[in-house]
Amino acid sequence: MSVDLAATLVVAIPLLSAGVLLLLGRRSDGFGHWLGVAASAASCVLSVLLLLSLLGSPAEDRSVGVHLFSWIPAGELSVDAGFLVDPLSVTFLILITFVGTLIHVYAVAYMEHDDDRRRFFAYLNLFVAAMLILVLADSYALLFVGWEGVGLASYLLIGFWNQRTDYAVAAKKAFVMNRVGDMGLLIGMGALFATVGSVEFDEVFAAVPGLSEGWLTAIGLALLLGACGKSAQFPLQAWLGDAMAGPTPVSALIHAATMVTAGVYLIVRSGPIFEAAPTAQLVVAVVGAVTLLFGAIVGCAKDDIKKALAASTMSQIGYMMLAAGLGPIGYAFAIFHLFTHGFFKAGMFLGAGSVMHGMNDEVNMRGFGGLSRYMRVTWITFGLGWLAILGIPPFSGFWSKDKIIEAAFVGEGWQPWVLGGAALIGAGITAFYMSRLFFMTFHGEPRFNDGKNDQPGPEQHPHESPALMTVPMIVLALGSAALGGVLMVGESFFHWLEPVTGHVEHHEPVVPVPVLIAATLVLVALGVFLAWRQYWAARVPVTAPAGSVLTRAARRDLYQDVVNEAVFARPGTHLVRTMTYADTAVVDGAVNGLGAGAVGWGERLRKVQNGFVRSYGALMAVGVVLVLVAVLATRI
Amino acid sequence: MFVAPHIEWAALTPVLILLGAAVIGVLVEAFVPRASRRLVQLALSALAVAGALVAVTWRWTVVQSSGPRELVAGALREDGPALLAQAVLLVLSLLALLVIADRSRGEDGFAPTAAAVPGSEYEDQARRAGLAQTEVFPLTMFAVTGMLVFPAAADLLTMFIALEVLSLPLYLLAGLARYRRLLSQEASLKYFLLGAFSSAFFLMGLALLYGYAGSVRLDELAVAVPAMAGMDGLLLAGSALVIVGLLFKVGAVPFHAWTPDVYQGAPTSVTGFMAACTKVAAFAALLRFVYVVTPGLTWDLAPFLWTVAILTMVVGTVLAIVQTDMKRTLAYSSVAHAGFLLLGVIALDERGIGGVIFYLLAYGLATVGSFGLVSLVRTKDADGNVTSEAGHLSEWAGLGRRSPVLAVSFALFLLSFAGIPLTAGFTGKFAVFSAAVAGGAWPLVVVAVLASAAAAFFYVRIIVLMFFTEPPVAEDGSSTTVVRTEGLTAVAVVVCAVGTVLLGVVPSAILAITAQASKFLL
Amino acid sequence: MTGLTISAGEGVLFWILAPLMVLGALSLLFARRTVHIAVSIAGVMVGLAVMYIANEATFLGVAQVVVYTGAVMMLFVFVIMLVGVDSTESLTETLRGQRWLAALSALGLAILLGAVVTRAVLPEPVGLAAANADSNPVAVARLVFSDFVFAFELTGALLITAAVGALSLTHRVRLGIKVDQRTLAEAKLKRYGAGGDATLVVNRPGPGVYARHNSADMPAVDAAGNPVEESITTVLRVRGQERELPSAEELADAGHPYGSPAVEAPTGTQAKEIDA
Amino acid sequence: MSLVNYLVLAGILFAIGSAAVLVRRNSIVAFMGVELMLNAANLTLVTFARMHGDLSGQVIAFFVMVVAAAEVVIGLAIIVSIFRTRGSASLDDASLLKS
Repeated sequence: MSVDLAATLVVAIPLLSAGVLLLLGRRSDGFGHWLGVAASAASCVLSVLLLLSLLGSPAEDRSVGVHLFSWIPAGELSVDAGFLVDPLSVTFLILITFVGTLIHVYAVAYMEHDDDRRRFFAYLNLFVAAMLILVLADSYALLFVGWEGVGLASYLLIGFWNQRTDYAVAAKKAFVMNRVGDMGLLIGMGALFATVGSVEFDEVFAAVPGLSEGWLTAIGLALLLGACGKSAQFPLQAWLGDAMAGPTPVSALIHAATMVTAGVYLIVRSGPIFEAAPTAQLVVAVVGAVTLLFGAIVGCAKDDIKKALAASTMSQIGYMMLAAGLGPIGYAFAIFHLFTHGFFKAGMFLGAGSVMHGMNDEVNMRGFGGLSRYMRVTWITFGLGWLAILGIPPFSGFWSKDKIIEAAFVGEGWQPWVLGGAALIGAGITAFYMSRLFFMTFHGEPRFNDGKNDQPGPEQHPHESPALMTVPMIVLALGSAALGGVLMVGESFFHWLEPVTGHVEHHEPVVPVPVLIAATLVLVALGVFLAWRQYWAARVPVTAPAGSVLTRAARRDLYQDVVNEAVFARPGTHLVRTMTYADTAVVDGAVNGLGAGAVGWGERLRKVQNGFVRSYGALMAVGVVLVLVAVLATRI
Repeated sequence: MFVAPHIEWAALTPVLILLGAAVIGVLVEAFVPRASRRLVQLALSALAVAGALVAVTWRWTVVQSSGPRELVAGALREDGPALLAQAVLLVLSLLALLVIADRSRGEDGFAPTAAAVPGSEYEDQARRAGLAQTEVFPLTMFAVTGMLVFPAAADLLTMFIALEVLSLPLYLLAGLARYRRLLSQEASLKYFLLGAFSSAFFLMGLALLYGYAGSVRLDELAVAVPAMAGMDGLLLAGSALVIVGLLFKVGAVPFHAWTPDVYQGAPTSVTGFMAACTKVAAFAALLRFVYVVTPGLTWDLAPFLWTVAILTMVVGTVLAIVQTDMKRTLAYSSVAHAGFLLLGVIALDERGIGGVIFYLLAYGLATVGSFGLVSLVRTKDADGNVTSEAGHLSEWAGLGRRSPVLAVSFALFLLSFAGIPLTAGFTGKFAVFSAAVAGGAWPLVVVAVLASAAAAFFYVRIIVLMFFTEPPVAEDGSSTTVVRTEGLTAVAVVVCAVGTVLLGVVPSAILAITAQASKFLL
Repeated sequence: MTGLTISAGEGVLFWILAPLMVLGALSLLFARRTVHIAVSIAGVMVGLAVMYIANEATFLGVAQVVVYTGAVMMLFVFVIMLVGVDSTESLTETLRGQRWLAALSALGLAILLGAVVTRAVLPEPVGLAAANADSNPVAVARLVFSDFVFAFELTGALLITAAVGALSLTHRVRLGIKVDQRTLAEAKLKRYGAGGDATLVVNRPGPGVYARHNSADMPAVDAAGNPVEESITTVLRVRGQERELPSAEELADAGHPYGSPAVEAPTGTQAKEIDA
Repeated sequence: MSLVNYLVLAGILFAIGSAAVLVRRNSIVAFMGVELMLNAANLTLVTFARMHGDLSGQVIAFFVMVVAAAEVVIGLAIIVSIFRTRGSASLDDASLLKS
């Protein structure tokens, strides 16, 4: 099968499937979900074929352009629709279709009791198709199509359970924030049009050397704004937490493994622009560093298991951004971390879904505890993901995150110390909050009414999920455990990406590598220890309604908590509070302010439209006089 | 001595067909029995518009081979932009005509007889007797005739008369809504008074230009523009006033104030017709005037046109955000779109012409389609009587679950308005904005991109409302319902939806045609 | 090219007409009664017609009188009659700032238009002597039917639209059977026969009949001394122009029995007996 | 005496007509203001026709009369139908449509 056909089909199949499911409507309720799975699986098979065909050709030929059709022929500024099949896009293809297919399978069981399961699969297929267009596009214009497509699909999926108003609000918030980012992308495209006269990757990159640094910086910052919106990076991060309102498979696929990484993809893909614009590149790295700390700190404060995971995603993407902002030396690491993260974070989200499945959709971790007894498979698979994200050797995360920390310490002046320091500290905090999450959920005493203890609330019967759900979790867990190590054999993954990211000489960090690894592991161990002391060894207080009576023992616990809080948590709490405040007051405030400003102006302008035709006439007449004055100003 | 003018009958066929249909339509009112009038009128009008479309296509091929020329002693021009605008106009008119003719639950959207005092016993009798104001059809045909002449008018007098020919029937049609008669009549009065006011300005501009050049023919004006020293005040004031008259028709700020009120009060099907088709005609005429007469005046007119374009985009968008009525929201959105379209006019770049016409087609399809759908969503009172349209946005809540097909197509049109890729709206914006960039108007493009990003907000709000919000529970037991149509509106909506998607995904064929048309005959 | 000499007579004519016309036009802004305005504007139209003729546009001058003064302004007056001939309009402004805006824009327009024409270096007037060689109407007709023939035909569409529009807004089709005098009479008798009131059979009273109240706006008085509202035409009632009947006590106190307003009027009428 | 005097007069009449639309509540009077504006434009046309020695200005003025006549018919019909509904021809009473 030719590359052209395969690349076309890989997008067309899920798209068609989505169309069929939406058009057939209720008639396809019986088989719709399996059609969705099959479409995704077919795409996956085709992606593997593409991968094999690229592997089979010499490294310098591993970039194939696929011309589809002439899309908008507008004179010199014409845009063609075409795909670019190269190692970078194929890497994404594999990630999207493979993880996507697993999540489809999982969703068959997860959404079983939903009347609209077919529609859910239609949207999932739509999302997969849009995401594939995004990564396969050979121009910013077509990328933008996919970009908007994933936005739309994500929006439909976040709001899928639209019976609840807050979910709909969350969906809208996500859309509006994404829209702000999209504006950046649009402006970047406009600037490219104005300067290069094209938005196709190869033409743009070929023209980069001829552009002034000012333009390139502007374009780079505009693209970064787009990336921030899509990837929930500071300062456009607020929507991701709210987006957890959607069904869990959605969170796993869109808000952990694929869509949110599109920003990283954009930055890496636009590498030539950023390399020629060091300022923009530095901003990317700083944004990444800020977000990784921000996300990690927020993660410490969340009791909602999915929101905690969302904060963690934000933080991990911060790592990728940081890497992407380091220039060629970081691109491959960014993509590597993106790839492994896609596996372990998706696995953990599925695990969270499994927990919710067994716990009547409870998401508050303070109502969990000791679940490892009830759901073995979930516990083990989640545990593997936990080890991976902590960066414990030899699990996947170790290989990818460690590389980023090392790369962050490369450079001169203040940069390596600040960026590297952020990455290092981030690793410690990550260990703390992920362990907190893990321990609160699976270890310690059950804090729900299991029929034996005296916890309030309805009786819960935690149970393991069906095989359709556990099998994808197991596969992803295997990936979490081994993928990083396998791909690191002979640094094969980096060589594979070399045609896109370029070959980079090894740079020595300002701190020796073994010291860095040791420091990282020590920080991680410290984080795990603190979490253990607080959330496993000690009893986790259930945030019960105010005025609940605490036992003596609990009071002692509380006392410990106070100490803990005074020593460790209080500064942290303040930081968290500040962050939360910044999040709600500043960012939300800015977004709302913009909206309110528009509304305020609208209200004022509206007074002109008072219903009196004479006022309209006056508006026109004054307008005419002003027009005449303006036109004749120079003549009279 | 008197020399009889040469009349190019062949080239006039589109106009003649429509004019003939309109006149025959008036005779039908007189001679055909009431029972079969509607059917005869509908068939006559639809055939006429379709026939005119065929004729325009034929003329297009002729012009392609033998080149553009002037008709009837220079009253009209037959050239690419004119024929293209006419073709777009006729396509949209045909679709709008289907919506106008449609009857849901046995009623069309018009008062049984306009002469009845609203709420009177006579009106009740007329309703029971099943009267229908079938004059709507010939009036529509007259309006389409005027619109057809407007883009081709080669002198300002023909333009002025065409303006009136298209406006007078619209003033009347705006007052014929079946429900909320009071609002409808008010819309009619406002539209008429402001329309007459603006045409007075247009006429004064015409007179000043005549004083400047001694002629009102656009080509002679264009020749005279650089020549006359000492009289450029007349030229500038005249051009500005003529442009103001045209800007009124397209609904540009500050000459837009009639738009929301008239769009809201007029029968919805007529709103769709005039929103889509008047814009095509007026923009085509504006393009001709600006591109033919004023290129030499760019420097003097630019501040005026730029300010108007920015105001139009910003005011349209901002006010659309605070609306609570569906038709008003769409009206302000149409104001904003007029602003975007002005970019293509200001661009003074050859691609601007094709871009604007493409945009008009994209916008028109979404407009006719969305107003067609608006006419189907009605209020139902506690007793189950279906009455007027559900105007308030809140009444649209939860429509996605009860009428998914309607809601999805409406969402599609909204996405096209918002300019989301793979819809016609995106391609149109792309074409117009890139022409504006090429014409050096990039600051305007920045404003336009910002405005369209903000505009997405209220389009999305409606989508959220339809799909993600529970339908409201009214205290008086009223609710929202979707009425069944005879099928004509459904046909129109489907065509609009398919067109919107096709123009977004594979626009190249149409873009190639619009690109060919980007040249005015001087 | 022959130049144009403008006669002194034309100057005198202009300076007499122009102030009058401006004055007439100003009635649009300041006169209270609609009819006065309409008549003033008709005067302005006539003034314009004279100016057209002075400007060598004989045909147009005549057409102006026929079309504007004869048709358009009469249509206006007709509609004014329809909606209330003596209704006056309060000139207090209710919209804040509207006057200022109006004054500003009107002054602006006048100044700008004036400046444009006075500052322009206009060409030497040519005059129409050559163009009007075969008389003005003939020359105009040639142009109308040659260069402007398309516009001419197009105005046909305009006139048809106007006719259709006016008809559909105002013409009512008769629904149901035609009611003539005979059917009315028969229906009345039928109701009477079915036990109705005798007053059903006779005609309703006309409006006030006597002395100073013998106008259409004063209701008739029934046998019990109460006003009969239906005796006044609907038009007056809709406009709220009917007059209130003074109460019986008031009239009696003033020595004004019903129907005889003045003391010196003949007495001993039926009304007095009723009073007694 | 110069032809410009006619033009200035036309400008003044035009401005007065426009002011009438803005200040008069009676729709009939406002409409008369519009008519006056059209007539002012006609006077301009006729004057320019004489200045240029070209009759087309007069012809245009003639067409404007025809257009104005048609417009008057439509306008007055609309005003009458509104009057029949509301019993008032005031423009300010017609202000239900607003935001």
